[in-house]
Amino acid sequence: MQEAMIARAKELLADGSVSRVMGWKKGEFSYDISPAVFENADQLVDFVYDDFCGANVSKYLINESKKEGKILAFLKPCDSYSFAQLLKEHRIDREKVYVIGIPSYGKADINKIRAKGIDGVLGIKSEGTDFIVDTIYGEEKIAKFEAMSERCLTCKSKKHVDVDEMMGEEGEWNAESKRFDKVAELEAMTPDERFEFWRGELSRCIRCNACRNVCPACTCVSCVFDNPNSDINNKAAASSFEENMFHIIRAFHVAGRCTDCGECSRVCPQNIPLHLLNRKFIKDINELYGQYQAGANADEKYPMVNFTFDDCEPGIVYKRGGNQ
Amino acid sequence: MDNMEISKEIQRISGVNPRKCMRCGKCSGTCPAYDQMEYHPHQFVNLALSGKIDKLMESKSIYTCLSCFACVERCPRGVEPANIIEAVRLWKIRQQNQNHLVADQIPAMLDEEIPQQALVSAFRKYKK
Amino acid sequence: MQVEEKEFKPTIVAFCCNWCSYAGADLSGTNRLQYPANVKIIRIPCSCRLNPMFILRAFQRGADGVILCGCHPGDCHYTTGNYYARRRMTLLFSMLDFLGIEKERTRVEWVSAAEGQKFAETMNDFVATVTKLGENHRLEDLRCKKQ
Amino acid sequence: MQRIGVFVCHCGTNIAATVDVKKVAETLLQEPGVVYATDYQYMCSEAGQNMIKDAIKAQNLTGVVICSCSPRMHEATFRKAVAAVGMNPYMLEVANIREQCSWIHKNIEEATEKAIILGRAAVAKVHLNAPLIAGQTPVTKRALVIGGGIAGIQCALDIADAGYQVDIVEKEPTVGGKMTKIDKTFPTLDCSSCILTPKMVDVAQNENIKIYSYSEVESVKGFVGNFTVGIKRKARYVKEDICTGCGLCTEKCPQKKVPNDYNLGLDTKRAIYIPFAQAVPKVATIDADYCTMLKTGKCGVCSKICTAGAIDYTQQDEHLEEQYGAIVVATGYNPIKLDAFDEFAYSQSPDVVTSLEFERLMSASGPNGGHLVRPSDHKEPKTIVFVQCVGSRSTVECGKPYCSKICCMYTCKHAMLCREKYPDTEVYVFYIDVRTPGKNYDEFYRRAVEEYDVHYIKGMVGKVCPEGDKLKVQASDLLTNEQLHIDADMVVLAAAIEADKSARPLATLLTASMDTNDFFTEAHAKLRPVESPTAGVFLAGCAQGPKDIPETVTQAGACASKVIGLLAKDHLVGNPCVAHSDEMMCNGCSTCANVCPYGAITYETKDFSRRKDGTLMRRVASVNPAVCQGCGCCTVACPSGAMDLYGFSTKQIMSEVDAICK
Amino acid sequence: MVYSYYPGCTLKSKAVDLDMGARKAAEALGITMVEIPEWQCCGGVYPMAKDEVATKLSSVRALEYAKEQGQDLLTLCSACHHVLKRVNNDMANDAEIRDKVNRYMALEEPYAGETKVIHYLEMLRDVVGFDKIKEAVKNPLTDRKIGAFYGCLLLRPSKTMQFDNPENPSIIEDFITALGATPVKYPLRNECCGGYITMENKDLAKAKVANIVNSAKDAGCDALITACPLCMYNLTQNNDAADLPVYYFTELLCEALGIGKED
Repeated sequence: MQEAMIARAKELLADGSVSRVMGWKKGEFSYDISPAVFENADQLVDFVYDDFCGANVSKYLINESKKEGKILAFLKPCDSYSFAQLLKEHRIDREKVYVIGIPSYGKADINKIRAKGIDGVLGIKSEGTDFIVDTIYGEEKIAKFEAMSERCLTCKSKKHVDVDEMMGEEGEWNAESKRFDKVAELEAMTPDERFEFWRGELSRCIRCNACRNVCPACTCVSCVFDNPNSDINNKAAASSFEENMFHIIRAFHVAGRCTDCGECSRVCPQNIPLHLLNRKFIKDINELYGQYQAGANADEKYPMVNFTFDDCEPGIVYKRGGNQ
Repeated sequence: MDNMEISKEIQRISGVNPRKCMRCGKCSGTCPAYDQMEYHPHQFVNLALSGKIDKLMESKSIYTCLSCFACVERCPRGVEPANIIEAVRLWKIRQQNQNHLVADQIPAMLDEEIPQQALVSAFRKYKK
Repeated sequence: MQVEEKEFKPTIVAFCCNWCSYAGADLSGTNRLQYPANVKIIRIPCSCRLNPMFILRAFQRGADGVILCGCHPGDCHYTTGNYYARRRMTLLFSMLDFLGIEKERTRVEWVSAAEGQKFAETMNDFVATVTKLGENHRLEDLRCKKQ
Repeated sequence: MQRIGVFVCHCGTNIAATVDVKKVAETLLQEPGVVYATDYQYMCSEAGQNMIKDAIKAQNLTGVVICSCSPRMHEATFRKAVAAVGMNPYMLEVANIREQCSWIHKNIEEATEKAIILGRAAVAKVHLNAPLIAGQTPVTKRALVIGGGIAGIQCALDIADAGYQVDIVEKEPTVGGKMTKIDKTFPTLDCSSCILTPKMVDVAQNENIKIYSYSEVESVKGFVGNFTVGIKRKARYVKEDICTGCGLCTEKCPQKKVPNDYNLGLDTKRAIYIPFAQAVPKVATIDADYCTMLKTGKCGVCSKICTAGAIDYTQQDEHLEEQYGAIVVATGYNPIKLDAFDEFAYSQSPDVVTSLEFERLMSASGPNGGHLVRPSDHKEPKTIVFVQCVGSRSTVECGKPYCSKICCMYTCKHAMLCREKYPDTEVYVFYIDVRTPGKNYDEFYRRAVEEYDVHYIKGMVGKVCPEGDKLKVQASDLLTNEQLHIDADMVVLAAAIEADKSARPLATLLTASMDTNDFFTEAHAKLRPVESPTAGVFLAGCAQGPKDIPETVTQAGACASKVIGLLAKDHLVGNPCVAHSDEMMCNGCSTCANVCPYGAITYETKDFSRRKDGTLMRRVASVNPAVCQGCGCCTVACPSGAMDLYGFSTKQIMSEVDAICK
Repeated sequence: MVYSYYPGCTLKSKAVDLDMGARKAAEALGITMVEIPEWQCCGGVYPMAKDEVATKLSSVRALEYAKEQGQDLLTLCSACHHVLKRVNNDMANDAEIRDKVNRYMALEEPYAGETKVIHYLEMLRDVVGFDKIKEAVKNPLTDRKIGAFYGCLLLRPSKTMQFDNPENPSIIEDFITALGATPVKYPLRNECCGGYITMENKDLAKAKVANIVNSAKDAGCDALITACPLCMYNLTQNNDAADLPVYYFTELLCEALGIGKED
């Protein structure tokens, strides 16, 4: 796959239809992969695409599409939803991006691999239902369902939106996805149990802002938490407002716009399952206001800027879900 | 218990707030037993309010109400005069030796066809 | 030994839209309908001006309950403001509940300019509900480690 | 740092009796930035206002906090006062310590503490206030009157007289409203048509007035001074400008079985009709529900005989948009349906009628030419029973809790007219109370009793039973304490009146508020009785509550004067508390524009290349302050917080929250 | 459709005709009536007082039984219907009465008015349908002019009873029409016959009956039908002239459906 992608990129660079390529390259370690822009064919030697390439590249296209010339972007299905949502918010100039859809069958989670006692990872490849991990100690085999990241196990869609061309096979929307199971499980708890759960998670937050920086919905020119007029821009630690409310406000700000790509949880150095907050909003929106998938439809008004005359009253919260 | 206290009790038992009455007299305009009554439905409501229950309790009118609920149905203020009358009747017969009907009287009242419903009802309404 | 228990008086912030609910609150004053002094009203132009941040801020600064009052759906002075407020508050309250924070501490009530009675009743009821819940710790504790 | 002055009002004893005003002033003086604090008997009085003005000058104040009654009461007064000495009026905030403090609390300690906190919140807000200057918008010098009854007619005539253009939108084919159906008017017994018809003619002939009959308001956009109203002109299948009103078609139409709503269904009309002789505009209308041509495509009689060629079976509803500066709501009333009052046998006997039907039976233009006969057998009734308060003053489901106000007087009129025209008729009126407040009203009622020998009976009818050709009326007489049984020939029910059904959806279009009975609420029950709380929308007639003709005409005139007052202005000073976007922070994501009900937000792509981060062109929002009404919806929708609202900024509200929760 | 059926005392003795006719007709119409075992007398009058609890218990037992069966409760006698329906309404809407009764009854699961109380006539109208009955009629009662006597208990208070328009009802007239007869509307058909007072004050009862009977005769009724044993007694025994036959509505129903008394 990787070679085919590089070949296609070279073609497009050569015929002048694009002037840059958006992809991934290795960092210090093989699993430490980050999005990268390749300015010419020569730089493509660093281009990688393997089972560690989970990063969502759509956010980078905001700035890239403001530059001269057209950029080629390889988008996984989940990236393409983010991309489409950003288009809807007028953040990306569609004319400046050539999109190639690439399939994704589930990316590996390095933490899960390590948890299995596999260290010294040099590379990864896919073989049927297993990942073959190349390590300094030799090859290790691990079942995909044990090593795949959580978000991929509950993947909502293997189908792209808005691509110029496809490489590989186009997938389907997965109506069977169990992505709301964990949210439902929490909803079924008592408030005390939920509180303890979230206290256990959120108390670990170090406010590194990684979730915000990676999130393709958090693309504000200047974040409200950095806005001196918002009165909540203080960076001081401990019990200040920003500290306590950051995740609630952030989830609220992306509500209805979050495509559920799961990047927030992937990058969290404290492994806080932040995506559950977003999924709670998505689940509520689906249940209260009808099914909605951010990015799926360019013309549909998103739920927070929409209403019906007979929407439920906020009092519904007292009645539905959750034990007393 | 003085009259005003009894009046409050009557309001409690009946669940009726006689202050809601605007004295239109529709209950009395509607009552099928009106001519046989000394006190009429609207007066029940007013007397219950002003605390003059003793007058009502001594009157035969409380046994004349047919419980047909026409006054309840048609009252524009939702006052339910029939409930007041029932409450006054209960207040009376709940006292000692105040039963309006005793078993000994019954045989004389019977005829071949009378349904037992009539007996049961009469006991329920007029006897402790 | 006698322990003096100080009666818990919750701090309640009521956001009222200028056109209906603030006028409704005025009307309950004009009619001398009592409700507890712990309720403090902040006037906003429309229920849709209520940023969820204001509610969180109030909680963080020590409020025990926050209530939003606006025009009845369909009667918004700005036509549609309360419809948006309704969605926003529904989702926010649901999220607070999801985090294990007592959902009874937040409420939305539609109060028209003619409903002075309803305003007073709502406030009495809300104060009673929040008083029963006691002090509001959870939101503050959410980021603190378990003792 | 602001220099803030705090002024605490006693409001006589209204505040001072429950709030320790001295303590409030003293405590607030300790707040940062507060350099002056005082209290006074009546801050809104001239002396009180002078006190504020003097302090601003003497203390070089930059901001003012008034602790007094509701800002809805006197905020404008105080703003004007500070503006008089050169302070920006938006540097003032009012802490509501009367309606929301002293009047609702009894404990002095608690009330004082709350007053201090409310004052502190106001001080905190003033610290963040900035001078605001209101923009101006031009006024469209034309008024719209919705409803062409006597209220709408009078209001339109008065506005037109002042030289402004007025359009009347009337849903019926003719203006005139309920008054056209009334025979005589109390307490003078003038003929209703005789006093109304000239006014209808005036309306038709006035150059400044345009009548949209058989039309409805479909949409309302904009705001005071600048409304855009969508009007639907229903197809009447007759070209209005060509029809001469000769009426030939209404005589020749073969479809004769159409219930005549002008006579409340007491007789029939043709499928093409002119409601009555004096109709304005005098133009025929085809009732599409009955017209054979429109239903089956076969007939065409009216078209054949119309020499003017006015008939047009292909006519469609027409939709137009007009601009107005002010809107008058005069949608009127209707008697309630009496289905739920079958104890009076309304649905069981044609001889049980409503008062409005009785009006038609008595009227010379009615189904019997003014000869009063029973609808069932066309015999003259010899005994008539009038029942008052049918559905009025009723708290049960089917009734209305209010007094319909006009029934006592018109029943009195009916009773009197019956006795006068048919002296051998016995007339009974059952009443709960007889309410006659009005000039010459009680005298009128007494005449009915004393001179016309109408039997007024304090009591209520319990049941009406049609039996044979009689109506058996069972009723109470509370004064003689007996139950009456009257064999009547007719029973007339004074049905409660309710707001017209078109009023509720119209209120939604206008965003004007209504009470629980669907009457429009006024901006202030006593002091602004003809204005609705929505600026630029005014109220006339029964749309606001039950009232009789003199009162309606009075209100319509008052309403007109308010409209003229508005239209006389060239510009309206807008509300400066509008949204504004910080373009340095704006993402251009369109979220704000999606929720703006006024379309006040537009986007432009601006060059930001001087910034170092390399971003060049960015799409950013800008708010049109003349169109923005300041709801603030966009400020919450905006994720970056670029959008904020003058006068109610995020920081200001947060500071109030902080002050209250401290 | 299967119902829990509450006959009531009188239907077991003086009003056997009302009961038997109903059972046979139901069978013919495909309705199953299962008599509630060990039902107790409803008391004949609805206890209006807010503090009366004991007098409501027998009704609640029947209602509770129907709830357990998961069936609607079918009644026939107007008085029983009135009492059961109103007690059920109290159990649903009056928290104080509900609490007291439930504490007294100590049921496994508290009863809160879940059972639907339906009168035989309502069942005919809403479940079977009068048009179906019309189809099932074998001996149409052609040329018979029949008046409906509603009385009080089925109709009032309409807020609770929800039976028909209380001032101008039509259900029994529609029923008569379905049987092929001609319904005659007369004004006093929803007037009180004085039934409850019949032991106490014969004169009043007779006066009320005379009014009703005269009203019906004037309107041209050949006969009256009723659903109430007390009305039946009163209209027949207290009508000195004895000039107007009165039937239970189920008797006519059987006749029209071709069900004989001996069947």
